[in-house]
Amino acid sequence: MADALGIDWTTDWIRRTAQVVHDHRVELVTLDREIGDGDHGENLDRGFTAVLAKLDTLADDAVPGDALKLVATTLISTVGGASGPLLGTAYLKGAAAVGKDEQLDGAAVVAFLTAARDGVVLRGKAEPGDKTMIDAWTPAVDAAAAAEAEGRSPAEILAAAADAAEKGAEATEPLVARKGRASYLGERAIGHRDPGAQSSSLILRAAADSAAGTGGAGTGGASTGGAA
Amino acid sequence: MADALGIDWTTDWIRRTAQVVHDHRVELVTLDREIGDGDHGENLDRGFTAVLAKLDTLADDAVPGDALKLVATTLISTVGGASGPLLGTAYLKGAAAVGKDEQLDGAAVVAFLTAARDGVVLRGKAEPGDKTMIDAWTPAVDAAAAAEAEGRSPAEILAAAADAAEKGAEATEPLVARKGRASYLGERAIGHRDPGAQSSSLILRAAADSAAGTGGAGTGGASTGGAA
Amino acid sequence: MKKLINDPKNVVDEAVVGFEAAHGDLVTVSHDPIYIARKDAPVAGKVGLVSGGGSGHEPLHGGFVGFGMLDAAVPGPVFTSPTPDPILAATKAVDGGKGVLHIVKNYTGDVLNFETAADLASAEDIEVRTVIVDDDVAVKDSLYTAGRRGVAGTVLVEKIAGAAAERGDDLDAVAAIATKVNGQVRTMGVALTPCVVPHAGEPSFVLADDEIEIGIGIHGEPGRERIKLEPADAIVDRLLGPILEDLPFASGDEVLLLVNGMGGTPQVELYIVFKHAAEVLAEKGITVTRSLVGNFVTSLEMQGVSISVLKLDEELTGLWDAPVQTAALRWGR
Amino acid sequence: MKKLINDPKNVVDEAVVGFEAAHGDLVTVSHDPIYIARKDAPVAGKVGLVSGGGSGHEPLHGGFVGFGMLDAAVPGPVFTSPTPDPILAATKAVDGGKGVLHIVKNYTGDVLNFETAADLASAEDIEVRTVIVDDDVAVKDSLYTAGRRGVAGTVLVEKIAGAAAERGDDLDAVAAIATKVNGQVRTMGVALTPCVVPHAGEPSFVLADDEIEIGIGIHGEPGRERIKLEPADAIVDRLLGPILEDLPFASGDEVLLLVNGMGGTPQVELYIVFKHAAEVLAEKGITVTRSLVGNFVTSLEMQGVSISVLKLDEELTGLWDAPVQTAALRWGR
Ligand SMILES: Nc1ncnc2c1ncn2[C@@H]1O[C@H](COP(=O)(O)OP(=O)(O)O)[C@@H](O)[C@H]1O
Ligand SMILES: Nc1ncnc2c1ncn2[C@@H]1O[C@H](COP(=O)(O)OP(=O)(O)O)[C@@H](O)[C@H]1O
Ligand SMILES: [Mg+2]
Ligand SMILES: [Mg+2]
Ligand SMILES: [Mg+2]
Ligand SMILES: [Mg+2]
Repeated sequence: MADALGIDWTTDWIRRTAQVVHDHRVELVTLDREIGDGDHGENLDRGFTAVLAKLDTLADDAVPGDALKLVATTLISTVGGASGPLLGTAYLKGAAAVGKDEQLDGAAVVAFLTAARDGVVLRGKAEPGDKTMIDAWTPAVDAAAAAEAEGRSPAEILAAAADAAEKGAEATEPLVARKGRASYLGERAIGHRDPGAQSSSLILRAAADSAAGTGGAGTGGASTGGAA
Repeated sequence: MADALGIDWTTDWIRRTAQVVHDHRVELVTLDREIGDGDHGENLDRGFTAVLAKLDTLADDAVPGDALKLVATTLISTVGGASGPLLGTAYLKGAAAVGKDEQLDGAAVVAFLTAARDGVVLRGKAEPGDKTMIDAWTPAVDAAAAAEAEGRSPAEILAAAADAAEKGAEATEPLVARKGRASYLGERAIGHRDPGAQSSSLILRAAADSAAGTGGAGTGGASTGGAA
Repeated sequence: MKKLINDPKNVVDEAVVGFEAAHGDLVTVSHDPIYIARKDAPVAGKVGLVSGGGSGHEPLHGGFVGFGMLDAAVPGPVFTSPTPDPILAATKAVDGGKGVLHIVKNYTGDVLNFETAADLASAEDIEVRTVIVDDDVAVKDSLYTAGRRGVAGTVLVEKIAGAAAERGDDLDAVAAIATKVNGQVRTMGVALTPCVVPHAGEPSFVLADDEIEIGIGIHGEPGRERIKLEPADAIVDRLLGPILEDLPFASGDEVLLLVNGMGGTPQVELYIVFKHAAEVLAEKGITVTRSLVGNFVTSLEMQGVSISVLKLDEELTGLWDAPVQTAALRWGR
Repeated sequence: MKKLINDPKNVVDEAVVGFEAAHGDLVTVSHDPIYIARKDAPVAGKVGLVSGGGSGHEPLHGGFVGFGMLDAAVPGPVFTSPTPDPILAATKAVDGGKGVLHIVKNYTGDVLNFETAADLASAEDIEVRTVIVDDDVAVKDSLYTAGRRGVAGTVLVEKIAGAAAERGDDLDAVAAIATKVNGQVRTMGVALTPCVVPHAGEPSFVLADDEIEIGIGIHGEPGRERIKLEPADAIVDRLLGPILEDLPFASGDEVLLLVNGMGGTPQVELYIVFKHAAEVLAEKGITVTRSLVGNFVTSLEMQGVSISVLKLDEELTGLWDAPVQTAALRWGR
């Protein structure tokens, strides 16, 4: 399975995410100031900076699930706020879904995204349309599943997910929030994009970009094995 | 002594002062905000409003000294701040200087002004040039004494005092303050007029205006007697 | 942004060092992870009380650590919930063998992080109960919101539950008292000016020169309505109305009245508010038997106030009066 | 101007009614003339302590009335000294036959009005001593100024002299203790933002967005210099330098460190200031053995802080630790 995603993709995704979150720190803070408490960019920047610092603690034979679990525990222990446990749980459940696989094929990518989304729902109990990060994750999962059903590559699946997440984040703008701090705003949340949906869409775009760059022909030292 | 000033002049002066202080409340507050604590207009307005309210407690046979003493005790008990005890003492000592005189001639007016000024110095220990109300009172006393020496009428003496007080207040602008709150400003007080000097000049102008209106030909029921 | 800080990133770390230097007689401070514990923690045989949440609400919670109140406080970054790690560490540090009560303000972040910490503590065989404080009547408690927020009533929950723990109540009993206080206290606040989160550097929200926000949350979240500035008495009426209707409070009730400054409000204003609130309660036949006025649950430099009314009974009054010795609340010792 | 008030003219009257409603267990309030007296005043056989001054500095002075501290506080209009009448009335109300100490901050208005009241009290055969507090090192104490101002050190004078009176010291001894405290405490403050006097309706002074005023007085009077905003540690250095030089404090000294908020300063910032101040003192071999952090002598909603250092000895430390029971300072009972 030449186009499966291995540990290189995972670590590249993590590094890319850290960079993207850092670059969009002010944007996310601004979005959160509009309908929340103005710390979302700061929270994620702190979290992914911590993840980066721990990346070299990964064993040489680490698989994607190991790296994703590292992200999970690090986010949980450094981000705080609502997004820390929620995103942390997403990575935790996602990591569990891909288990010890060394290479993630399309089905594994969809399983990862689905488990991640379900983790957020489990902890946060938000439904689609509540104006939360779920509104990025759910369309992403759906689009990924559709792409996988069409036999697309993992990189294409992630690109489809990222496209859908972006639209989903955008689509939070006209909504009234029913979870998180923005729910206190009532009608006044209308016209503002949910910061968590926006950051999730950035994270998924980073995943797709990393796949486009590092996925494909089994590049990188770690992508040697690979089941299914 | 046809042009001496009686109780009518005194009560008119008091009423006029209350009006003038009220009209200049904001101006005095502003001056005090620039180099003090922004309450001088408020303080004097409160004080003279209280004096007005007590004016009818004056006995029918009250003499100028009685009315001036009423101003003194009322200012002391209602103004607070620095200006309350200082101006209160001015009226108190001034009232003592004119004693039970029913009509104040030129010499009595000068005695009043001198005692008033001395009262302020006694309490506040300021010297001319310290950028305080003394800088209005001292030139006023000097000008009054000079006018009296030239044989001017009480109304003319007060007009001379008011003119000098106005100039004195204006002349506080380039000074560094050495007493009161403005002394904390050092060089930064330069360019601002002292609020207490300004209010004293307004009070003395009111005295002159009242004398011009009510002094002269022994008008008014109370101006019947009159020594010297 | 004008603040007496060195670096926005170090605000909490440095403040905690200062707190330790100032109150070393009352507390011990752990710096990594950050929590503030009662000097004599763990107190053997006593239920431990842990609270926490984002910083910027001082004296909440660190100022309430000590005899008769909290055993530990876990300050997160400004306006951001702490993560599970320090909550777990604090929970372990104050467990005296009788279990630990988590007192958590109802914000998604706080609830989720304390939840994770409680799971981890349970895994280490520490019994944990959690009481969620949600006293803010400004927010409708419906399926369509994250539920009512925990605001100034928290200090009353912490004081009274702390007294119950101090007298020897077991974990269930302390949790029951905390739940009871939360059930009997109602709060609503108003903001006159916004606050500035250090790392954001700009006001959390914008109010025109003549606007105020009725029903503000303690992070500057908006509430019921934005209106033109009114006289203090009218504002008090707007805050007390929903409070009194909600429980509902009734003639004959004895209450504790808390007038809480948001951080930047001059104290004279708090007493002007207290005056009218007490008058309104008196008119309704409600007697203020205990009162508290000051900055207890703040929002940085925000100007504004919240009013809390707690329905008292003999037990709650006795627990309120019990000795307390913390940096911000102290009597009886 | 955004304030929780009804009418600028009634600010003090209404606040005092609220204060009475909130603290009726500790104080009795006279409304005409206005003063706040200890509930059990006059305490027979005890020297009475009276302080006062313009309002807007709360909790000073009303918040310090009670057991072990002041017998009465006389609040004037905002930032304006009270007149002699209420000072005289308060003095008479708390005279327990052992005379009364007037504690007066060194402002011309306060000094003159207390002076007149003391004269009138003497005329009524009450023995009065006056101690002028002038702890502010920002102002040069020379013939060319009204002298140093009385600022946050006042709360230390009131607490320690109050304890001396409570233990039974006579008038001369209480006055001597108060004078000693004033002689051993030095203070300097900084303002980040101005305050707005209610009846003025506009800021007392103007600071640019990046400017601070070093050496500010408690009515917003300017101090030594206006500079660009600096990190907290640098500001603390600027405040502590003149304080430590002035007494001078020396290695081996034991001190009380007071970090006082000006009214609108978030508490985290006060602790950041405390941290560095304590560090600087430690470097110089000066040991902080007692500390106080919070809003004690404020300037309405001004953001800023003052640092006070009081040189302690065994007697002062003991008097500081003695029980006190007031609205704003309480321990030991
Ligand atoms: N119950 C929930 N379920 C899913 N997402 C949520 C929930 N509550 C909040 N969020 C997400 O968290 C984001 C806010 O995260 P962040 O600002 O980091 O935390 P906090 O609100 O504690 O400050 C929101 O924009 C929203 O997307
Ligand atoms: N020692 C003094 N001697 C004479 N006048 C003084 C003295 N101190 C202050 N003043 C006058 O008092 C004025 C301020 O009065 P006011 O604002 O009412 O009192 P406060 O300064 O207490 O607020 C000053 O402008 C000055 O003219
Ligand atoms: Mg947020
Ligand atoms: Mg003034
Ligand atoms: Mg947050
Ligand atoms: Mg004044």
